[in-house]
Amino acid sequence: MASLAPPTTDRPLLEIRDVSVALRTGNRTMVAGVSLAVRPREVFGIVGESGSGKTLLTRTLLGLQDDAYVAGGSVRFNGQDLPVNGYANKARKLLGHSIGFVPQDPFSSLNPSMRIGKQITEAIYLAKGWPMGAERTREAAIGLMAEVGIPEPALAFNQFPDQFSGGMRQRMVFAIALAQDPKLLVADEPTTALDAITQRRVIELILDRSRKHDLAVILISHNLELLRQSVGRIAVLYGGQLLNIVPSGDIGQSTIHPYTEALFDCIPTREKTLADIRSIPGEPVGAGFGLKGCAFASRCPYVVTACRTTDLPQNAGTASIFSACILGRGVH
Amino acid sequence: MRVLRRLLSFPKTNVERTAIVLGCLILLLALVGAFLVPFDPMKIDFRAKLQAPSMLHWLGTDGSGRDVLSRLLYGARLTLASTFAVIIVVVIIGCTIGIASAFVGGAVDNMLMRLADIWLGFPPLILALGFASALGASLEAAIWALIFSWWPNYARLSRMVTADILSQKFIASADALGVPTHRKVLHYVIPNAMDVMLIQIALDISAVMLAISGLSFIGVGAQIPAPEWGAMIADGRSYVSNGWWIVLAPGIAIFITAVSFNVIGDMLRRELDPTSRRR
Amino acid sequence: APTGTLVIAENETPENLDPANATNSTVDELLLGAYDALVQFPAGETAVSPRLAKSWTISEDGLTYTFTLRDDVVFHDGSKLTAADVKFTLDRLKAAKANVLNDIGPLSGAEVVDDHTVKLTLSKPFGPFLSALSRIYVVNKALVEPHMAEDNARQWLAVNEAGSGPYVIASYNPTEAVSLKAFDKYWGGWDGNHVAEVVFRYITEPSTQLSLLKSGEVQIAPDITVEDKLALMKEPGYVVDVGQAATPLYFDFNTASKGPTGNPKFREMLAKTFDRQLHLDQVLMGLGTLPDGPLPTSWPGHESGTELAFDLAGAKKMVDDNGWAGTTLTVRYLPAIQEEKSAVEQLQSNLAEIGITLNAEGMTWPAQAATVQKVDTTADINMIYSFPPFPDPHAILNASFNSALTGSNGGYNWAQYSNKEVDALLNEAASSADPAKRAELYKKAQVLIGKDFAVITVSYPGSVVAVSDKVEGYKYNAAHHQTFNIMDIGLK
Amino acid sequence: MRYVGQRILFSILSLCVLLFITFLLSHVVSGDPAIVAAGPNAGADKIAAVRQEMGLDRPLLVQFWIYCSNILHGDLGTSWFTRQPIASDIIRELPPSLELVFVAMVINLAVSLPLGLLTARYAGTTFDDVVRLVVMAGAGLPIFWLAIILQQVVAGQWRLLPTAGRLGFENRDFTGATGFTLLDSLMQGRFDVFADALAHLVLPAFALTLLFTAVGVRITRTAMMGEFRKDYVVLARAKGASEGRIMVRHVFANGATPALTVFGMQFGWMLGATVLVEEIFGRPGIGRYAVKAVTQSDIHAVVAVVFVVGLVFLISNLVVDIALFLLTPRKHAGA
Amino acid sequence: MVELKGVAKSFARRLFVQNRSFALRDINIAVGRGEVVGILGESGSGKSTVANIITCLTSYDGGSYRFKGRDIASYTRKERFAFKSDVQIVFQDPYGSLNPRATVRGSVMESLILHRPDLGRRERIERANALLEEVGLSADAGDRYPHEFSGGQRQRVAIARAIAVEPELLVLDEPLSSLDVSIQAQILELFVRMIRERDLTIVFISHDVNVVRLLCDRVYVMNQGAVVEEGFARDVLNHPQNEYTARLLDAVY
Ligand SMILES: Nc1ncnc2c1ncn2[C@@H]1O[C@H](COP(=O)(O)OP(=O)(O)OP(=O)(O)O)[C@@H](O)[C@H]1O
Ligand SMILES: Nc1ncnc2c1ncn2[C@@H]1O[C@H](COP(=O)(O)OP(=O)(O)OP(=O)(O)O)[C@@H](O)[C@H]1O
Ligand SMILES: [Mg+2]
Ligand SMILES: [Mg+2]
Ligand code: NI
Repeated sequence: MASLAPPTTDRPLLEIRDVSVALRTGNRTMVAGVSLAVRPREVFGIVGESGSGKTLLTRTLLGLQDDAYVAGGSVRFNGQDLPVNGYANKARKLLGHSIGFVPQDPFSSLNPSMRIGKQITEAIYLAKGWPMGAERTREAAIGLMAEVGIPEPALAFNQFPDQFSGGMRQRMVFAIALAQDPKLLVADEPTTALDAITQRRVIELILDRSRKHDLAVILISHNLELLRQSVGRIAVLYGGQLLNIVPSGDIGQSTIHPYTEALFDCIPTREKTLADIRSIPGEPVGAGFGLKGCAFASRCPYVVTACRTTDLPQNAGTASIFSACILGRGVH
Repeated sequence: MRVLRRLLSFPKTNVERTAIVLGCLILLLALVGAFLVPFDPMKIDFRAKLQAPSMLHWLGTDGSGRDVLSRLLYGARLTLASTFAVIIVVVIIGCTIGIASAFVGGAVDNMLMRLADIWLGFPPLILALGFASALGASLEAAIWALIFSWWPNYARLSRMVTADILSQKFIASADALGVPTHRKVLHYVIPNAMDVMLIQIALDISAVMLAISGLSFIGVGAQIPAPEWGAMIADGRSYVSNGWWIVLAPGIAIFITAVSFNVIGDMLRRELDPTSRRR
Repeated sequence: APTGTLVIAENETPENLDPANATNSTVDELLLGAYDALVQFPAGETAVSPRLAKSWTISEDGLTYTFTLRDDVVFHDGSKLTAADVKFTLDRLKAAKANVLNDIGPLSGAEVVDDHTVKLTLSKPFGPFLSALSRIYVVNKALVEPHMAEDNARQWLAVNEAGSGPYVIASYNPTEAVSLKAFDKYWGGWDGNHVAEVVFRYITEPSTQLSLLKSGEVQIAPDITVEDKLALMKEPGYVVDVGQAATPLYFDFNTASKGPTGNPKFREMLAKTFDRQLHLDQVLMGLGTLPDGPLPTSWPGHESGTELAFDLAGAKKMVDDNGWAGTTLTVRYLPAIQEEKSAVEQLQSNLAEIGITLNAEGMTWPAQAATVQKVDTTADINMIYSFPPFPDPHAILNASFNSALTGSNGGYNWAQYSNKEVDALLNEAASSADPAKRAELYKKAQVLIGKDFAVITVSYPGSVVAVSDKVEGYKYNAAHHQTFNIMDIGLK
Repeated sequence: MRYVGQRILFSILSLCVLLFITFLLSHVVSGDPAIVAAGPNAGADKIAAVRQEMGLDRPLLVQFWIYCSNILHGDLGTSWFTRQPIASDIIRELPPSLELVFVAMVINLAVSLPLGLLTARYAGTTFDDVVRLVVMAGAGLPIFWLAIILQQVVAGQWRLLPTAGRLGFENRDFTGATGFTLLDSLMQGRFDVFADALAHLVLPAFALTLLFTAVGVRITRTAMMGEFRKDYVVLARAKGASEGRIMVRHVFANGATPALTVFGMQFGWMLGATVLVEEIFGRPGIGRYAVKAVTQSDIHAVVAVVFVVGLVFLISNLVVDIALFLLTPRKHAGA
Repeated sequence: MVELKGVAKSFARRLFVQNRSFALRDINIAVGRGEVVGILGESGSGKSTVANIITCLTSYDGGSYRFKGRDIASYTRKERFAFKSDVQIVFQDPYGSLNPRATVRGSVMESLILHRPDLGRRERIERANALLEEVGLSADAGDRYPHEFSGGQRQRVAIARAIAVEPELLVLDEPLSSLDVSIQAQILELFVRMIRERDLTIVFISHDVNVVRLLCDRVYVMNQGAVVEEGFARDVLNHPQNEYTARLLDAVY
């Protein structure tokens, strides 16, 4: 059980207000003014092209990135302020109990020289100490492994990571992230390195777990179609800016932020024909681009001068639906 | 011009800037130092022996009355020239073997690299010692001895770099076009391997220099009256109690040179090494 | 009874303990304590006196020497030393072609007369025969004979000792230290002040030797630099002993060479290029005597004025007249010996001034010795110290200039010098017993050698040894140069 | 287990190459060993006899065969100067050197590993910069020069440590079963001797190791930096593991593996570098023996030293590799 | 135009290990002139190996490969060289597929230097500029080095380089998969235009079912080194016969 205060159903589980992230070397602001709220049990997506700052934002928020820091804004988890900055051990301990994290690359996210079982029991021990004794911890770990779908978990317990395929390893990482029985799971592109069939299985595993254990999930991906079919709401990051928060059902249906719309038009799906594919001209802007105004302005078909001069609107009230377009929703 | 501008953009810290200035200064002294010497570095004058540093002899005189500063300056050329002689020959031999090995591949490659591995294993100083004993004691023998024990470094490195380059897709693209081997070597492999080689060379300058002076110190390298720095230390070691400057000066000269080239090598590594660069 | 420990620093490590190698001083200094010879040169004396042999008689024709041995001598294993041991010793050295026999002349055999009488015979009369016997150390036949095999016990004797001397070699670590302990049944007895243990520590660095001497870890340091010795002279607590050594240092020109040094005129030029006075004053710091020809000036038979004086201008003129400028020569020397190195540097510097390049090759003794075994591998110039095993002109002149003992014949004549007249003079002198006649012959020989410009006599350095003032009884022994009279030394 | 087999096979292969190189050294490149071996005063007949005795008149391949079989029987030839079997000379000289290298290695590891780990963790900070500078300076100091200076200053001027030798005067008679003074003194419970031996080892070991330690820190740092970039560090942080725990339990084990391979090689290189310090500090040992053998053209002894040092190198690498393999079994199978 | 019959390929694992791993077994693939043929399969299924065999970058162990009706094995050295101007390939990784030490124009001109020795320097430069423009890069981009370009731009250069020799067959080995989503669409549009404007036969390799569906006439599905299903794209992708194909299609978002 989490060590923080008991959840109140309608209060957001994670609430980020006006957070900006800067690099320690050079003090460059990479991600600016992000505000959003994730409710308990919600499956929440973050989409963005490569370099848009997804990893940087989430890792820094969780205190896992040592070369970046939260330059402004506040983070509340379960109603309490999180001491996010630095990798102060205290803050990390607090986080470790309630938030699970799955890194991007399953091939390097397990310690290659430590047995799988040891890595999972370490997580249990770090969350709970040894109140249950070595034997019980071992059983708990094997239980977890079974739960994430590892065949013959007792055998795998004593093996090393490189004896397993990418999909299996990603499951082990899940077992570790879930070992602490978190309220929130942050998964950073957990399936990008996996092939299609395995990818689907892993995503389904996450959704299943979320349903059964009241787990809130932040699922990060650059695959908009995947998120559209899997999550409830999607936050769209571009050039280090939060441009849009949108219910997945709206994508392709009602009017949304021009970037989200353009992004959706780029990707081939089952239903689309060649005529439906429209590329976005120009090159994507990376995080920390350092210009004023909207990051998408240079490629946006609806752009007006004000886009380049006005500061982006903020999602000040952490509303559940949000568009940072100064022209407002429904421009066309 | 472009290359120079690029080079000048490398140094990031004062340490690096100092190292570059010192490195250039040392190279310059090696080139022209012999003309600047205030005294004849070889002229014996026992009446003036073991004089402490003074206005006349800035670094004092040695046990045979020769001006230490003059010998140091004169020795810079000798020391650096032997170092570069070793490095140039070793680079040529090593890279030829390494690149050929990577291109040929298969069993030959395997065997050559095993040989290099094993060869590398032998402590270079001992191997050089064995070699020098076979050739007789002289600076040339020491140079050959070091070449003999040093080539596998470059064979292995160039083989690794070449193999790495050959495994990249732009080589497959070249293959798809039917680019002939010699063109591949000249236009694809060598330009791309240059950076890594340069880094290694910069770092090896100090290592080779230390090895040469070590051999001279033992007595199988430079012979009297040659003012090779290691030999100067060997020469002065019996006077440490009443002529400390004789040992101190060449030691510091080696130290400064070695450190300068080490720093430069490290800087080059940071700036040029593809593996340490972000895409 | 002997007490205390004497520690002596030594810069060169010994090859082995074999008495066959007693020509080498690093070996000799150990054997001197562990073995006895028939006769001896005590430190400070220039005449032989009895040791194992109580007395001896020499036949009229000078071909037979009969020795009467002491009857109270025991080897370190307790067994008695007899005439059979003496015969065995000589037979073994002959079989092993030992270096020590080079100086002993035409020895043809030994014969046991009775337990305490031994007869040695020569094929030709040999004046300094008795003197030469002082380096023949008598080994214990019973111990050595089982190890003779095909190598004449060389391997066994290299690390084992079979002597009867005052000290027993207690431990032998030739790269670290060798320790000798007093032998309580020594026939000479232990009256007076003697040390119970002598340790030779092998310390290559002169500066380290100095440190150890100053910290009291060693009591005798022979190899520190001249400058340090001069400084110690003024310091309380140390005695710097300057022994009247008779060890000439030569530049040997390769007289048999097909190169420039084969030309006597060229050698004449070279002979003018070394400033001995400067060397004595500035390198030896005055601790030595100025050479005047290849023989020590005080020895009988010395002839003065046989070598040319330093005259660089004259040499320069000869170079110019003959177009020798640009010639390149090689000199081989022992860099471990400071004065050799300085002399080479001085010669290099002088020759450079008159347009001749002199390359130097530093070597160790055995390696350098190996190069002179053929004329064509002999360098143009070799530096060599002549360590006469006994104070007789023969020991220097014959060894250095007799054509039978050229380097290529296995001797110390590294000039590869061959002059029939000189050979005849030397041989005649060797087989004569009349001192006056011998002196005359040696003088003639020196004149001839001087005219051939075979060598430059560089110096007669004194034997300068720094000793702690706790040591008493140290005395330089001219017959055993670079060794220590450990049996006479005591600690205060 | 196949890995171990391969590793041993490779070592045997290396041994053959080693034998071949040393053989070439002794017989082809060198001059006539018989002349040297025959000694200074030998005549032509003696040289011929020595040549026959040494087998130098036989065809080269036969000589190589004789050479190999001799070595495999532990016969490294006879030194023509000490007149002793070289094998026994080396057995006597090896322990002091190994002892020196061992202490140097301990210093090396004790400095390199923690410093490498910490500078990798705090890369880019002032601490890192300072350590890097110091390390860079260390890598530029000639070993022999450092040895002289240390001896003069620390032992000579300050009298903090002994100047030279292996043991103090009062312990000169100490002997032991193994030849390793440190080990023997402990076995005999002679702690005073142990302390004495250690005091004599400090300066030479420090002089010997500084350059290698500098390299060691750099290599460890690079290896550790690579590990810190990997995602398992992020995962461990997400578990709530403390920075210390991450360094010690996770990063260290992974980063030390490649670094240790280098340290295995350094052991052999250091043994070679003893030629630069042993003589200065008047210690017995293989390095001093080698220098002496070289200057005396005792070709067989030189070759034997090259062989033995090469052998020690092979063995130390083999041991390190197999130990690493046994400690981290899966890593090699996967690679 | 391309006819692979029963082609097999295996890789030896390591020096001491004898057993070989099969990358391909009994592959039959035929590509007609002017067709756009897709090869679909998961990672490690052998797609790239097929591409390399078609472009003669690797050898094969069994079966036969006929190009324009003639067996490749019977080619002389000269013909083999000429073949290289008929078949070109674009790789997945835009970062590794250009020589970092050559200017972008240099890379494009390399093919002209080798295969069109009749052209002068001037003409080559002009042609290279024209090609760069055709793939959507400005002419002055030619003087720059690959590291100054983004992934999408590099992929354009790679395409320009491949079509410079005017090949008849172009093999595209996952040309989109390492690009940003918005750039993927740009490159896809470039392909569509090329197919329309040039007389090209294309083998398009991808693991993205949706892209193959859009672009290809016919499709081969590969799994573990074997072709498990083939046919017209709309048939196979709408009504898969093979169980594996069905599973793969199900998993796609
Ligand atoms: N430690 C760092 N130092 C410098 N720049 C960094 C650092 N970490 C990230 N960046 C930069 O920040 C930007 C955002 O990177 P981030 O990894 O968050 O992107 P992402 O959205 O996760 O992309 P991807 O889909 O490739 O994972 C990139 O341009 C990256 O180069
Ligand atoms: N050079 C090689 N040496 C050994 N095995 C290889 C080599 N190249 C490919 N393989 C093996 O052959 C099989 C097929 O590889 P291939 O690259 O053709 O697959 P792919 O379908 O292109 O996969 P991807 O989608 O990852 O590019 C794989 O199992 C791979 O491990
Ligand atoms: Mg990311
Ligand atoms: Mg592929
Ligand atoms: Ni031999």
